[in-house]
Amino acid sequence: MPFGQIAEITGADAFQLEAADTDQVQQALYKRFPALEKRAYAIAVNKVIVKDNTMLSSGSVVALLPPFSGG
Amino acid sequence: MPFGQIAEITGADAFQLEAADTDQVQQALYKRFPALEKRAYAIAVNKVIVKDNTMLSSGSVVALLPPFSGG
Amino acid sequence: MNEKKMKDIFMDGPIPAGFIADSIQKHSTKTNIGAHSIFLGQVRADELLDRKVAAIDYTTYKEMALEKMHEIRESIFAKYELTCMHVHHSLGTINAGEVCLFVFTSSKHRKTAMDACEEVVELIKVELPVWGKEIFEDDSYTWKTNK
Amino acid sequence: MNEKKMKDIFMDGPIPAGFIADSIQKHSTKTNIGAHSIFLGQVRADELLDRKVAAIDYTTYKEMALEKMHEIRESIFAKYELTCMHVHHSLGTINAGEVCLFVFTSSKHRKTAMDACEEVVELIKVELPVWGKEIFEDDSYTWKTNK
Repeated sequence: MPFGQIAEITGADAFQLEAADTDQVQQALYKRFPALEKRAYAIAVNKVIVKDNTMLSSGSVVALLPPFSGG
Repeated sequence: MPFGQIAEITGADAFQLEAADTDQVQQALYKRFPALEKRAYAIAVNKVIVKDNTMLSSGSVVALLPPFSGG
Repeated sequence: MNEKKMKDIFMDGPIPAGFIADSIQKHSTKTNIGAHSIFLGQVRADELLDRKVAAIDYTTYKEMALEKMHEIRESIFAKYELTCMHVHHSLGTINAGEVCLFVFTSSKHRKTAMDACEEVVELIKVELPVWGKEIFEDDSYTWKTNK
Repeated sequence: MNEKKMKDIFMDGPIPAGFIADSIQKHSTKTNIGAHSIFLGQVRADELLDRKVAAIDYTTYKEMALEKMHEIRESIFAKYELTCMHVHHSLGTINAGEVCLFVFTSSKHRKTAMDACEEVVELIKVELPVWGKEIFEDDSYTWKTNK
């Protein structure tokens, strides 16, 4: 699930990917959307931000979050 | 001019006194209202709080201000 | 002291929520504002000596309070980059649950508005010649003291 | 996570002044409250590259934002003796001059309400997955970044 300016690059709301961990998700995305590689964003797995590579299970929801700007 | 709980002791809104300075005002008031002597209050001359004995001129307005409790 | 510049901050009775809403609404034309900070003082039904506070009766030394408030305003505008600042204080009997103080600061940035608001509230409590008499449900009373 | 306890903080469109007034009014029955602190975020018509911001379009990752807000709420109630706390954030297009964030904390004492309000605002800005797209008068745009 991409949000904010990241959603502009990936051009879609949410999509399915086969990946064992978040590193694999990133690699797959960089292949499809090279512009993404230079963008600053955080990764959330099941609504919790992860800093290191994180294992995924079937049904895990991975979100790409550009810097927050609420309020 | 007495205010708040001080006004309860002096029992009046405002009154005239002949006095050369604020010490004389206090002495005159303590004679008339002995209960005043133990009360905590500040003195304002013409709307400005004074800490030390202050000379008065004709028409000076002396106010007795108990601790503030606005807000 | 410019008399024209001295605003009357006092109003008789409690400050209605609709008054606060109008005040907020008026700022929608000031599009350089990014943050508003509002403080409201509400009369608390404190229990003292087994009695409950039913209301506070506020009095002031108005001429001095308005001069003092003018000084506070000038010092706050000198210290903080505010777009505007509004202060309203009730006089007379204010029942428990009613609002008796309304401080409203606006600025481009949140930190400025919040810091200024807090400082104004503290200065009002300490420097304004205003007295609150706490009236209990049985009509006995005590004089409020600010902490 | 108790779903029932998670409040929806989001509303479509700007936060009306009347909504804020209603929220204040509701607290008049809570006579243990002595102080309310309110923060309002207002959309600023900033000038950038000679263009003026006309509106901000807010989007969120709602499921995550509500969980995060629930965590913030719990941490604030653990740290401060608050009577209550309310947060409302706009989604969609909010024009310059309109209110997009409403944070409302109430407590017995002023310092508690003000400190809690300030901390909630800071946490919202840093931790809530919400994005603001600044739309200029000529329909071009830029992504807002929080300072």
